[in-house]
Amino acid sequence: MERVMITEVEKTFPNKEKNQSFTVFKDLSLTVEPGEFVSLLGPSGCGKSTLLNIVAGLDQSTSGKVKVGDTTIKEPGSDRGVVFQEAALMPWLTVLENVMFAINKKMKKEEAKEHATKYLKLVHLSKFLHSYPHELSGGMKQRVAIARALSMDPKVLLMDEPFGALDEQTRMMLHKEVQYIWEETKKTILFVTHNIRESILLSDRIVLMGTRPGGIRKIYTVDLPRPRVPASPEFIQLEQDIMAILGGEIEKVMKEEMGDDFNSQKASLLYGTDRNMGNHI
Amino acid sequence: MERVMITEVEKTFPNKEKNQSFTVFKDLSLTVEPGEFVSLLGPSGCGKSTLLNIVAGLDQSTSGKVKVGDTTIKEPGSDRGVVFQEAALMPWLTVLENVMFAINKKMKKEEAKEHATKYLKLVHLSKFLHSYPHELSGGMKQRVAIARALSMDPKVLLMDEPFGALDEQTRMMLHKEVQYIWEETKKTILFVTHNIRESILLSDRIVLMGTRPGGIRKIYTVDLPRPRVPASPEFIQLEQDIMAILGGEIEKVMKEEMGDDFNSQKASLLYGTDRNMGNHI
Amino acid sequence: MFPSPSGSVQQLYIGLFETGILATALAESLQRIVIGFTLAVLIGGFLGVLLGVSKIADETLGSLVIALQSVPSIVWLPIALVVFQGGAGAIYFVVILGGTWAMTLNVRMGIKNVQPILLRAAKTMGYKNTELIWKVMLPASIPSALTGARLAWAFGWRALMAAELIGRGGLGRTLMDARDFFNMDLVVAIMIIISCIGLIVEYFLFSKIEKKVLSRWGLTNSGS
Amino acid sequence: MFPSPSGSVQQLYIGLFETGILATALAESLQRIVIGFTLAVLIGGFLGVLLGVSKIADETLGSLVIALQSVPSIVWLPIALVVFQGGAGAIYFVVILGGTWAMTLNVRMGIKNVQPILLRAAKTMGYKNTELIWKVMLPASIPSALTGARLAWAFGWRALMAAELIGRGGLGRTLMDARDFFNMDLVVAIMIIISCIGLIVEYFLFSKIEKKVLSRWGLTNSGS
Amino acid sequence: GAGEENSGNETTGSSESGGGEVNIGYFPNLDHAAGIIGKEKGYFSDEIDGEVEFLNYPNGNDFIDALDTGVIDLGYVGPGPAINYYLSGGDVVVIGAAANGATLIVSREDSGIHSLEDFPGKSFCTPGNGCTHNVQLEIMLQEKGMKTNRRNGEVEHQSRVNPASMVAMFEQGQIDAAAAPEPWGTLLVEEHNANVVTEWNEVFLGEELASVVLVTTQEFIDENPEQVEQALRAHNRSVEFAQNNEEDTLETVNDLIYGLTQTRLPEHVLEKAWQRMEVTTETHADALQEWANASYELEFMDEDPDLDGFVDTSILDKILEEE
Ligand SMILES: Nc1ncnc2c1ncn2[C@@H]1O[C@H](COP(=O)(O)OP(=O)(O)OP(=O)(O)O)[C@@H](O)[C@H]1O
Ligand SMILES: Nc1ncnc2c1ncn2[C@@H]1O[C@H](COP(=O)(O)OP(=O)(O)OP(=O)(O)O)[C@@H](O)[C@H]1O
Ligand SMILES: [Mg+2]
Ligand SMILES: [Mg+2]
Repeated sequence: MERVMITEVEKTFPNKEKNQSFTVFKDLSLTVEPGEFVSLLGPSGCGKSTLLNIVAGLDQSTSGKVKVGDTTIKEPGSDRGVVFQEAALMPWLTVLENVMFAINKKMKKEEAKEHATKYLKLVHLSKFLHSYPHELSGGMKQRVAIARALSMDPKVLLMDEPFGALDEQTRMMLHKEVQYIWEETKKTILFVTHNIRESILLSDRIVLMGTRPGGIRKIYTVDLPRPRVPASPEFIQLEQDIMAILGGEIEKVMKEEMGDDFNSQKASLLYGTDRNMGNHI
Repeated sequence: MERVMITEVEKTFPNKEKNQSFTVFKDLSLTVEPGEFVSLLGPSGCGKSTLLNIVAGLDQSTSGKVKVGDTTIKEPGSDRGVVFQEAALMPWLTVLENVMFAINKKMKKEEAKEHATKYLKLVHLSKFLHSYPHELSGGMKQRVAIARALSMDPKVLLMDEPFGALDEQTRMMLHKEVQYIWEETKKTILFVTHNIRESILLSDRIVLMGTRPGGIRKIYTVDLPRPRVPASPEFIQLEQDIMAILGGEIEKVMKEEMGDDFNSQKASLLYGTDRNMGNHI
Repeated sequence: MFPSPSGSVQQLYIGLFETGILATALAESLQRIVIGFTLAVLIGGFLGVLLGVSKIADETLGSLVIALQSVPSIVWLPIALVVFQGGAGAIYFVVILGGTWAMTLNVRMGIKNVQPILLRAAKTMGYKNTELIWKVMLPASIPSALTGARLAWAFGWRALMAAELIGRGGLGRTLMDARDFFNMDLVVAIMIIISCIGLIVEYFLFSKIEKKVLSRWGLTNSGS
Repeated sequence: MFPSPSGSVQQLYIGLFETGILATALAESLQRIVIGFTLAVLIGGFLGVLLGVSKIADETLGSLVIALQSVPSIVWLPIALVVFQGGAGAIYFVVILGGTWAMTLNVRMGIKNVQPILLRAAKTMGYKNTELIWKVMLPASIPSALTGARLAWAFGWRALMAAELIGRGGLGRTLMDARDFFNMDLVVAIMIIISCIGLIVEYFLFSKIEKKVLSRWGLTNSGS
Repeated sequence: GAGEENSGNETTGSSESGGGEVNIGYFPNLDHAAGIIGKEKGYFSDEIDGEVEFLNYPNGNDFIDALDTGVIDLGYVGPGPAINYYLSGGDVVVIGAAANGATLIVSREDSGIHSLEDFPGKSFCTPGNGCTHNVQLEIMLQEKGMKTNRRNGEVEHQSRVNPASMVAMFEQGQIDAAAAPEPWGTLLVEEHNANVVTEWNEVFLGEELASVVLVTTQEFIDENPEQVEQALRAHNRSVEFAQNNEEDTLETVNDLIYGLTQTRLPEHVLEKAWQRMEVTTETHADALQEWANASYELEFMDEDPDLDGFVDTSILDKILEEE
C-alpha cells in the first residue's frame, strides 16, 4: 500500500538534430491513493507510456517530481513492477527462466521455480515452460510478461496495455485474476488501456488524457459496485461520456492533420460519436 | 481480386534439442474468395499468425499447399501486403522513409513521397514524418505499419491484429477507412483479431480457430447488411454464439493447465459465458 | 637505450620538418593504408555478407577463412613477394590480409544478427536477394561493420608495418631502421604518428558515424 | 624452392614424430596461446564492458585503446622485453596485446547494442550496476563477444608468431628458422598445424557456442 | 639430437656472481661455427663454473634485445648490431672474435654485372640496412663514384632481404646483385649460377673485418670475471677445434641446422663457403673502427663514431699468452 504522487511533471524530448523539442505534457499532477486502481485512457501518442515510465523511474521527467510513499523517485526499483507495452523478455532465457529472473533476487532457486511455475500456470503457459521467447506467439509473450510482473508481488503495479494482444476469454480471466490479487494484497495499480469498458470494469478512477497539448483532460470516479455489470445503465452512461470526450480529442487531431483537406463530408463518414457506432468494439 | 486457397496445410515446429516436435495445426483447409473479407478468431497461440505467415510465404508449411490466384505460394511477394503483429519498422529509416521503403520499387521517388505522405496523414502522423521509430509510441508504430501496408496497394491484404494497440476512436476511423478501401479496390483480406465485434463488423466470414489440437473449429458467414449495427439482435446473437464456442476452447485449456488443481468453484469464478460477463469488453 | 619524451618530440620535429624522412615515409604509408583499408573493408564486407547469408559458403569458405586468419603477416610476406614479383602489390596484399578477417567476421555476425522480422517485412514488400542485402542486412549491421572497420584499420596498420620491411619505404621501414640503429626516440616518434592518425580517423570518421547510428537506432541508453 | 604438398606433409611427419621439433614447439606455443587467449578474452571483455557502459571511460581510456591498437607487435616486443626483463611474461604480454583490442571493441559494441527495453525491464526488477552487466548486458552481447573471441584467437596467434622470435622456442621460432633456411615445406607444415588448430577450436568451441546462441535467440533465418 | 636445447628454458636472465647460470646466445649459421662447436662438444659446460644455457637468435636485433635485458650474458653476434648498440650508449664489449671475412658480392647469372663498374642502373640487396655487408659494398661503390638510391644515387638498394629470400629474388630476376653473407653467397654461386663480383678477401676490409664477434656486457665482466675468462677458454678451444677439424665442424653445423629446420645445406656449398672465411680469435679493432667510419661516411650514422672501449681483448690476450 503506497501512495503515488505525481506533482507538476513535464516531459520534453529534446531534438538536437532538428533543433526543436517536443513537449509531451507539462504541469501534470495526479495522486493515486494507496490501494487504488487507476486507469489511464487517451489517444495514441498522448503520453500514457511516458507517464508510466516516469513513475517507474525509467525516464527522467524534465521537471516536477514523483513520490511513491515517502521517497522521491530517482531510479527504478523492484517495489514498482512494470508490464511494458512490448513483452520485453530476455531472448536467451526460457519462459520459466524469464519469470524466475524477476524473483531470483528475492528467494531461493527452488522456491523461485515453484513460484514462477504457479504464475505461468495462471496464464496457461505450463506447457511452454522451457520454450524460448521467439517460439511463442504474440499473446503468449505478453502473458509471460504479465506472469513475471505479478510474480514479483510489488507494492505498486504499473501496467501498460497488458491485455492488448489477448483473446477476450483469456482477458476476462485475467481481469478476474488481477482484481482478485488487487483486493487480496491491496496493491496500488496504474493501468494503461485503450479499452474504455476495461477501464470502467476495473478501476476506481479513470484518468482521461489528451494530446496537442498533452495532459489530463478529465478524471472520472467510478462509483459503481463491484463486480460491475457492463449492461447496467450507469455503466453505459459513463462509457458514453468518456467516449464523447475522447471523440472530441481525436476530432481535433484529425482537423489538424487534414488541414484544408478536412472535408466535412468525409469527416462525418469517418467519425461518429453516436452510441451505435461508438460501442461497436 | 485474387482467390486464396489453403489446402490441407500442416505446420509442425521441429525441436531438435528436446527431440519433440510441436504441431500447431494440420489438415487445415480454407478458401477465401476473391474480394472476400475473412477474419480469423481464436485463442492466443492457436496458430493465427502462423497461418497468415504461411499465406504470406514467410513460413513454409510442413505439408499441404497455398495458392493465391493460380500460383502456388513459395515465397513472399508484394502482391500480398502484410501488417505484422509487431510493427516491424526499419529502425534506421524515418517514418516517411519506412513507408516509402515499401513503394520505392513501384514508383518514382517524388511520387512515392507524395503517396506515403497521403497514407501517413490518414493515420494522423503527418507531424511525425521525420521521426525515427524509437521516438514513436506503440500505437504510432502500429499506425506506420498500417500506412505502409495500405500504401502498397496489394491484391491480398494480410493483417495480424492491426488495430490492437489503438485507441477506440482511431480504431473506428481505421475500420471505416479499411472498409472503404476494401470496397473501392475489392481486395481480398485476411484479418486476424481478438475482438469478436470487430470481426463481425468487418468481415464476410469469420473463421474460428481452436487449439490443442489446433485447427478450424467453425466458420460463420456474416449475413448482415452493411454498415452493420452492433446493437442489432442478429449481431448480438452471432456474438454470443462465437463467444460460447471460444469459451469452450479456453475452458479446455484451463482444465489441462490446472489439472488436479482445477477447482470447479474457482473455475466458475474465473470463467463465464453469460452475455453480461461475455460482452464486457 | 630508453626513449625520452623530449627526445621523441625532437625526433618527430626533425623527421617531419628538417630531414623530412618521417614526412616522406608518412606520405607513402598513408597512401598504402588508405587504399589497403578501403579494399579490406570492401572485400571483408563482401565476404562477410557471403558468409552471413549462405550456409554453404559459411561452411566451406568460412572454414578457409578461419584456417588462414591465424597465419601471421611475416609468413604471407614472402608468399606475396613471390606472387607479386616483389611489386607494390605485395604490400597491399599483406595489408588487406591483415584487415580483411576482422571486417569479414564482424559483418558476418552483423548479418546473422539482423532481426528476422525486418527481413520478413522487407520480403513481403518484394525485396529479394541483393536488394535485401543492400537495403536491410547492410544497414542493420552497420554497428557491427563499424567495429569491423575499426579493427581493419588497426590491424591494417600492424600488417603494413610488417609489410614495409620489404624495402619500399614507408613508416614501417623507418621504424625498423630506427630500431636497427637503436634510435628509440625515433621509434616512439613513429608510434606517436601512428597513434595520432588513429585518433584523427576515430574522431572524424568512426566516432561520428557511430554517434549518428546509435542515436538513430535509439541506442544511447548506455551512456553516462 | 616452391613448397610441395608432399614435401610439406613429409616435413610435418618428420617434425612431429622423428625429430620431434614440431611436437615440442607446438606444445610450447599451445600453452602460450591458450593462456594468452584466455587472458585476452578476460581483459578484453572487462575493457569492453567498461567502455560500453561508461561514457567517461570510453572517451578517455577508449581513445588510448584506439591510439595504441595500431602499434604492431614488433614494436611492442622490445618494450615488453624491457618491462618483463626478457622473461616469459614478455611473450604473454604481446599475445594479449594482439588479441585484446578485437575482444574489447566487439564487447563494447555488443554492450552498446543491447536493446534498451531489456535493460529497462531488468532495472524494474531491481537489477543494478554489476548485476545488470552480468545478467543482461553480457548475455545479450554474446554474439558480438563471440566474434571478438574468434578474432582474439586469430590475432593472438599472429602476435605469438612474432613474439616467439625472442628465442624461447615455439612454432613462431621454428617458422622463422625454417624461413631463414628456406625450408618452405616446413613453413607450410607449420601453417597446416596452425590452421588445423584453428579449425579444431572453431568446430569444438566457437561454432558450437554460436549455433546454440543463434538458435536460442531465434536468429537462424539467415541460413541456406 | 643436436640443438634440442636451443630453447624452451624458461629461466630468466641473470648476472649474479660466481657459479651462477650463464646464458649464451648464437646464430645457427656457418660463421658461428665456434659457438656451435663449443656448444655441441661441451667445451663451455666443461670450462664454465655453473650452469650453461644456449639460446639461438634469428637476427642481431633480437640478440641485442636479449643482451640488453639480461636474457643472455654473452654470445656470438655480427659486429654491426653490436657497434650500433654501443654507439647508442648500450653496454656491450667485444671480448674476442670468432670469424673474419665471409662477405661475398655476387650477381645474378644474366644481370650483366661482372664487376663493380657494372652497377649503375642495377639493383642489389643486403640483409639489413647499414649492416656489415651493406657498408662494405656501398663504400666500394662510393670509391667508384656511385651512390645508392638512398642518397639519390644511380644504384638501387633493397635491404632487409634475408639471405634465403635472396635466392628467391635471384631466381625470379627481381634483383641483380647481392652483398651476401656466407654460406649464402656461395650457395648462390654454386646452386644458382651467380657470378662472383668481388671475392671475400677483396671486399672492403675483406679478411680483417670480423663477421662474428664474441660480446658480453661490462656489467657481466665486472660481476663475473671468472666466468668470462672460463667462457673465453672454451671459445679458444672451439676455435682451435674448428680450425683443425673442417669436416667434423661442417657436419656439426649442418646437424644443428637440421635440428632446427629439418633441412641441410649442401655439403659442397659448406665446404666452399668455409674457404671464404677465417675462423680465428684474432680481433682487428682497427678494422671495426674503419668500418664504423665508412658507415658514418655513408650517412648511416649521424655522429662520428668513436669505438674507444668497445673492444677489450685483455682477458683473451692473457689466456693466449698462458698457452
Ligand atoms: N519458432 C517456433 N518454434 C516452436 N514453436 C513455435 C514457433 N513459432 C510459433 N510456435 C508455436 O506455434 C503456436 C502458434 O503461434 P502463433 O504465433 O501462430 O499464435 P497466434 O494464434 O498468432 O497467437 P496470438 O494470438 O497470441 O498471437 C504457438 O503455440 C507457438 O508456441
Ligand atoms: N525518444 C523519444 N524522442 C522523441 N519523442 C518521443 C520519444 N519517446 C516518445 N516520444 C513521443 O512522446 C509521445 C508520447 O509517447 P507515449 O509512448 O507515451 O504515448 P502513449 O500514450 O503510450 O501512446 P500509445 O497508446 O500509442 O502507446 C509520442 O508523441 C512520441 O512521439
Ligand atoms: Mg504507450
Ligand atoms: Mg499472433
